[in-house]
Amino acid sequence: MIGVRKILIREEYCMGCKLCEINCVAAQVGTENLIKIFRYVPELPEPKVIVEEHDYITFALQCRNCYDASCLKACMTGAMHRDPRTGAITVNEEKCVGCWMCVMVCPFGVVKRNVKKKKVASKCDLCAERGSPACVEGCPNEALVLIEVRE
Amino acid sequence: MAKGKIPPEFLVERDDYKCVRCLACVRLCSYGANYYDENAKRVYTENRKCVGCHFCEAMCPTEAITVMRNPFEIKPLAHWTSEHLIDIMKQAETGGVLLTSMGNDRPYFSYFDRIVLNASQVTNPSIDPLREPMEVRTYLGRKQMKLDLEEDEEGRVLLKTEIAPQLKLEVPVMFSAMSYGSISLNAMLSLAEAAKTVGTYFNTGEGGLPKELKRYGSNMIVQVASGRFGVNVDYLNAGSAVEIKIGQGAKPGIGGHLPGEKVTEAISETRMIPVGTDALSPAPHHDIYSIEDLRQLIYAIKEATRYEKPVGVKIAAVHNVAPIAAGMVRAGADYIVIDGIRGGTGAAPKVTRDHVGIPIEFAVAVVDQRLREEGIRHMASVVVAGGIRNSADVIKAIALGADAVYIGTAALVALGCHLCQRCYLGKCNWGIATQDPKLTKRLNPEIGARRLVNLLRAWEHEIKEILGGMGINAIESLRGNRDMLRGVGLHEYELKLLGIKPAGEAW
Amino acid sequence: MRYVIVGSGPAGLSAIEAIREVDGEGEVILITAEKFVGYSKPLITYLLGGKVTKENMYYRTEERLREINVEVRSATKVEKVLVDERAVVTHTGEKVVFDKLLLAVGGRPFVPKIEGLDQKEGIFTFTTWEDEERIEEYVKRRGITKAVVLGGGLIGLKTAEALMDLGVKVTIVEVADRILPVTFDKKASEMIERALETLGCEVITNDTVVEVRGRKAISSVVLKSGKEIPTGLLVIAIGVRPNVEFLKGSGIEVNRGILVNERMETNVEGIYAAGDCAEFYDLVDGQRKVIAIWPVAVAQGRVAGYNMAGRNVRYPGSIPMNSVEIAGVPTVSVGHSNVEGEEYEIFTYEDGRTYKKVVIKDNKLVGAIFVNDIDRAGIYTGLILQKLDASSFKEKLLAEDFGLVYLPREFRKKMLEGEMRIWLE
Amino acid sequence: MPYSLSSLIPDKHFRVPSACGVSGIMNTSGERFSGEVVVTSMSVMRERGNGLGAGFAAYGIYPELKDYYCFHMLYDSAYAKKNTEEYLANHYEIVESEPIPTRKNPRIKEVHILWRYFLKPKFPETVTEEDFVVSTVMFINEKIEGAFVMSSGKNMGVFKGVGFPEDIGDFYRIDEYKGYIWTAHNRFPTNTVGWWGGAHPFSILDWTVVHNGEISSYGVNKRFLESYGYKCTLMTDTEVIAYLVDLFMRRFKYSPAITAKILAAPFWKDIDSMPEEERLLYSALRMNYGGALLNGPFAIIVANRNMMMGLNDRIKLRPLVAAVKGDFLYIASEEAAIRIVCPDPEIVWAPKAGEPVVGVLRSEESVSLKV
Amino acid sequence: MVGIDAKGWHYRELNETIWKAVGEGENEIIVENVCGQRYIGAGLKRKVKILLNGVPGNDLGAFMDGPEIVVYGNCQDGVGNTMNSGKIVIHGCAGDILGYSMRGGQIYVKGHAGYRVGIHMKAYKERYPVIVVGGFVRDFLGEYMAGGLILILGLERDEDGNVTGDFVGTGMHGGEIFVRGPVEERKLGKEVKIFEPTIDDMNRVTPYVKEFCDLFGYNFEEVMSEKFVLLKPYTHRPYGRLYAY
Repeated sequence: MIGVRKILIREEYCMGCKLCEINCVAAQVGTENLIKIFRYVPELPEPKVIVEEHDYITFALQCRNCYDASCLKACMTGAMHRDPRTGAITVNEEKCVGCWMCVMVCPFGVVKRNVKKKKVASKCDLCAERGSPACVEGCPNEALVLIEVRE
Repeated sequence: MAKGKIPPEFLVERDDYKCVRCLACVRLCSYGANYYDENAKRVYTENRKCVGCHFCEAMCPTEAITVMRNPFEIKPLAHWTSEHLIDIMKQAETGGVLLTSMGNDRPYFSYFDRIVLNASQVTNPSIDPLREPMEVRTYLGRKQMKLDLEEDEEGRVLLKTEIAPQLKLEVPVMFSAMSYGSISLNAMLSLAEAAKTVGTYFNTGEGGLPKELKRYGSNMIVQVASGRFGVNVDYLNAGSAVEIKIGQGAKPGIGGHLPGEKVTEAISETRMIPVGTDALSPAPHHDIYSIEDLRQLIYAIKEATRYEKPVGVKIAAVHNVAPIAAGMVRAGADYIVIDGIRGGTGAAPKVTRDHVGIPIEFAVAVVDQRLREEGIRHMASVVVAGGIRNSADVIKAIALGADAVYIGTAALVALGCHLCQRCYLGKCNWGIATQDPKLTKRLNPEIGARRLVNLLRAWEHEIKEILGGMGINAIESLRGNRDMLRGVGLHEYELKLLGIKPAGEAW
Repeated sequence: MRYVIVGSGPAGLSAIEAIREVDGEGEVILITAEKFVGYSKPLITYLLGGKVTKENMYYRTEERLREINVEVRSATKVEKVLVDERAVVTHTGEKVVFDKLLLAVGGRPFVPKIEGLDQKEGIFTFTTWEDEERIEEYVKRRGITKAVVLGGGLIGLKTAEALMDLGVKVTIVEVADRILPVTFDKKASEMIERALETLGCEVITNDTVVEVRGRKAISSVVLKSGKEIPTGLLVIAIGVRPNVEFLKGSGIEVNRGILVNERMETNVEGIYAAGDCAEFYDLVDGQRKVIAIWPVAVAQGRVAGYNMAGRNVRYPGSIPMNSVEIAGVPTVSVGHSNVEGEEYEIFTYEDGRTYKKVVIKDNKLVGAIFVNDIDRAGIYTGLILQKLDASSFKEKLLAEDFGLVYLPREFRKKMLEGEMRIWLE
Repeated sequence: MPYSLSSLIPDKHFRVPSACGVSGIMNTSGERFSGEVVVTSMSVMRERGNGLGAGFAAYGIYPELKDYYCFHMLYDSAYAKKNTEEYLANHYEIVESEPIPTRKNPRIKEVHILWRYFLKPKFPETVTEEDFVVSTVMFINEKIEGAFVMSSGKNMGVFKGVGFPEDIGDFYRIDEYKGYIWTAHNRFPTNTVGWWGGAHPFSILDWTVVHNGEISSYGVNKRFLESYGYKCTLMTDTEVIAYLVDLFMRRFKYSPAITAKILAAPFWKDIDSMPEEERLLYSALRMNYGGALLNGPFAIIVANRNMMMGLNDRIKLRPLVAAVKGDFLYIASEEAAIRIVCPDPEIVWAPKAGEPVVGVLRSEESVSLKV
Repeated sequence: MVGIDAKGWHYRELNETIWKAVGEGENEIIVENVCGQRYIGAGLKRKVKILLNGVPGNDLGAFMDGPEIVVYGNCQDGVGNTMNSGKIVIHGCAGDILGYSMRGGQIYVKGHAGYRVGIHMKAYKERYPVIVVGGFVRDFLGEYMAGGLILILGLERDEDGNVTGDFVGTGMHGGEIFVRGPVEERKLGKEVKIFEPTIDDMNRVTPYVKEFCDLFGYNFEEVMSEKFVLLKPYTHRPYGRLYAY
């Protein structure tokens, strides 16, 4: 039984501003200063959070870090693993060979292909480096909330 | 004659260097004022569409946006201000009554701002409110001139008099009536949850009771207005008190009108009217044309609620407020609400909002005095509403004679409202005065409740600080204690009406 | 309690991890015929192509197994299961007694009868690391420049790609009318074929190798069509069969694979099977099948492991699926996508670069194919596995912004708030 | 009121906060003793006053005339005296009329005509006798310029003025009176010249109050009392205590204990944790009589012919000590004030905040519910 | 040694006499018939012993810096007000605000004490104020306390059987209060919590208990046999969220 940190998605409060996406990008670049990022980083990474939108329903979606995670089962290289520290499922880019099995099985469709450098699977790791997820921190309406779940 | 365009009221300035093209402002403006030009790869604003709600400014992650008043002035005339000219132009164009929202914004003299408070020095100690007990609990409802006691065989003293039902307020501040329809369910949920957390009350307003609020009954006052929307016996019994609304400060003497297009499925359910029909609140209750009719309604409600709930009556502060208030008390009101000229609203004709009624400071002073003179002050609590902005206003209102205050606008501001005064459009970007599901979800009631609780707790602390400074540790020692007030720069007749001395005069 | 796990593939290893989640005490013995333990078989083509280092071949290490107190016996082949004695017999004749046994022995490459196949160098099957070592050594030693891959399935394609990475000119020979005939439809196969061709690979369909020529080593192959293709290397990759011959007469029921129930238990109590050697139901059509893919092996292994250790867990069934990227063209096929018939409602989208297809039966999504745009393919996999009624959103399935937002609110809520347990019940 | 720096206005015209010393001595069996005792008691608390006011209340001093209301009067002028006497004569039978005996004291500047009357009401039909007397007092104090009623009870009287207690005691010849309850006060008013009427005790009927501290809730208490027909004309916070006590103990017949729980109400948190019936009672008292809550620092001694009660505020901002020896109950601001007249009491204690100390006359029926 | 009879004396007279005696090098001064005289020992800086018979007035030992005062009788309010060092021993009870703002020295009270005992007491550098009360105390014990040690032994309980009153340690932000006997959680100010004293904690207390027992003739073992609780502030910022930016 482990305490797993999770991002709770509350579509009833998501206003679709997509600030989570730009905060995610900023977190990946590694600075909080959006203006600098926008001005000086030549090729911005893709956000690891997806805002889905249809009519008034909007919500931001990122890896759910499932307990019984499909991507963990599908990964044949061991690149996809659970970070024992954060409980987040994380990709070891060294090991990933880009077979896209994880992409194929994630029922949330939140594992993406990153083909900018080496082809690797790319997914939210709850901002393991940063400490707390940038999308959650930046959400103006607490439509994303970090919670700890006891499994 | 040629039509002239009315200049935009606001200018939305965008620092293009800071703009990161996240397009949050474009996505979020319900008035469609902001747009993105693909070719220029830049974000622009159609200033004419901006209402000055500052939502985009608040959401912009890089502070690239500044919403400012258009400094443009048709001509710097003291009497014929731009506002007047623009109003005339609008009316010349449309032939309509000018509609507006929120409270009076004419620069009437604020008496609250001309009253100062007392503090202890030497002759008695001030009290530290953080360390020593400091009580602000307030009970609203009918009190007794004399309590009868009896002694049982063991010699214990028991209460013989039956106590009338009371509302227990842990902080003498309640949330004003704001109906479902005029504000969103999330706004109401914020108020309800905050009221519950702090131990005070919110008011359903005249729009009936959404089922989501039923569980807040012990912190809820249900309102009965002329339209009687959603009123049945379950409704009357759903809250802790029933409030009959005769009038409100923003629009004394006139009724309300929720247009049919705003009567959605959910609103229809709570108002108990078919979807799409206009919801009309007549100016008067058509069963109340005189004071004895009010008595009849009060007692009808008391009967229906088995005398278990206080029944209040709310009126707008008008010239004759003191005798009217006395009449209401004699008619059986357990508490009365006086809503001053600065009271807010979801929609009102501008001419009414800005010109009808009297300031609440006078109203509370004369009502309290009149009730005391008639020896009936104990029979009803007095709740004061209309433009209460901070804890100092609360303290001054209570010292002038109120038992508690209602806040509406202040609560909405805590929820995000920037007083753009466009509630009547139903497109509130802050998710407060709207029923559009795209917009209402912007108000997360958890955040809303938290902010309201913060506000009330902050005010509570401040009230306690002031009480402590005055050397008293219970709010009842402030209530009607006009000795604690002094007027600054007020005329003698004003001081007399307020029942206070000028600053500089000792006890 | 003594658990014996035979086979160190994904089924065997995930079973061990599941057992250890429940039972930290019991004795766990892993017996595997392989020399290397804990490596990932699908990576052998990547290893051959030089896309992965030897260190990265392991997705679990022996060290890790020792840490969780597993006794590993590698290069040990189990030759018999003695059901009555509750023991397995290894190739050395040793008997290993068990309380609970898992057969996760995987599959064996299928080699058809071809004239001249025997006793020639340069002919390989390709399913283990040892195969990879042999092929790599052979290619390098002999300086092979041309190769024939027999079989246009997934392994065949990945082998061909790896050989091309080594600079070998490859010809793929597929007996069917197109490559990847099982899981992909014609359109998708065509697109992948075109991608292969851009890499310089020759693809021959509707044909097969009937003769291997050469003296000591292979020098050419002769196709059924009569065409002769000179080659220094033949890799036979036409498929894998469950490795079940050794169970003959053991009393364990075997069809194509070892028959298991939803707890992954065979007809013999306490003996379980999982992975490529096990036969269970297809979640979509309800037929018994061996679905030899990695995620199924892991899931089945886990289910077996939990049940062996006493936690009652059921496996809902599998669907076929495959993901393959050839020449930078990623493709995904899930479920029953290559089907025809009136009972199927099929939507497709094509724009030259991208191809998408969804197959609906009885208002439920049963299959999907994606070529090039595969980014949210997993949502479709999930929908197939969940058997969700798609009537409210089937028209939107191929919309560019299709996502959870179109799913019924309650279902989405459950997904977002709780989690999807689609591999275990 | 205009404020002139050149001549200080007597505090008659202002509500003057003051800090003080109090002392009360009662013989519960009704045995009378000389006022000298209480003067001595006060003498050790000289530091608590500033010579701007002192006074004594004495019970049992007029046994021969105990059936008549005794009015102790202060007059500014013969004219005021004449007006008052005319008014009294209309409503009362004047049994005795005489100057209050005084003794020359160098430190007392006599500014008033001091007079006492023993009166019998010409009984009006509409109100009780006591209410009638109260209205007389209210009338004189409010309406007759230059006249002030110091006390108006039976078999009791208030003697007060501007000076230190020893001097005022000497001036009024306190040592020559004998009473069974004596309360006394030493005043420290601020900012103004004390005036005689502003000294304590305050009295209505036979209620007297001496008070140390300041009633910060005065504005509320005053308006509360007004709704019960009391006119607070004396501009002093102590006045409201006297009237509150009169209201609750005489008119409502509440016991001293209950009255104490109104004037120094328990905290809500304590009320909330009381058993049901008690909680109902105390909530009701607080809800209904919130305007009677005395807020701010205070220690008071209230007396009437049957009892003496000491009480201090809810968080004990002013001191109060009590002691018992035999039939004697002592209450004072300082223990020394008791020890000086009773060196070896049986018990000495400091009453808890808001907890009354009550002595009841044993020989007579008490006026209210028991403690 | 010098003896003074204070009967009928004003405090100025008495204190002048004491100052004079101290100035003349007297080491022990005995005053008889003390009754209400204020400020005895106030501001005295020399190590001198003053024995008082009777009830001294308010502010006994205020600002005192060194002397030892022993009172045979009760004391009124304000004993040891802002005292710097020295020792006050009361063979009786004490009134309110005992040891107000005391910065050093020791006060021992045999009986009970009133409201706001040890209010604003603070330790400073080598100064370490200590108050030991043998009986109970009233409300607001240790209010605003910032340092030092208060020890309430509860050898005598109040009318309801309590050792302390309400609002214990409200505003307390330093120092320690030890109470022998139970303290109800609901009576604590929001800044303090109840802790179980460790052996080290108890070691700090024992010398003062011992001294108390020696002074007033109690059995040390008996006093120590009952459980003590330790009250300490648990946060230095109980009002962290009180102020808006």
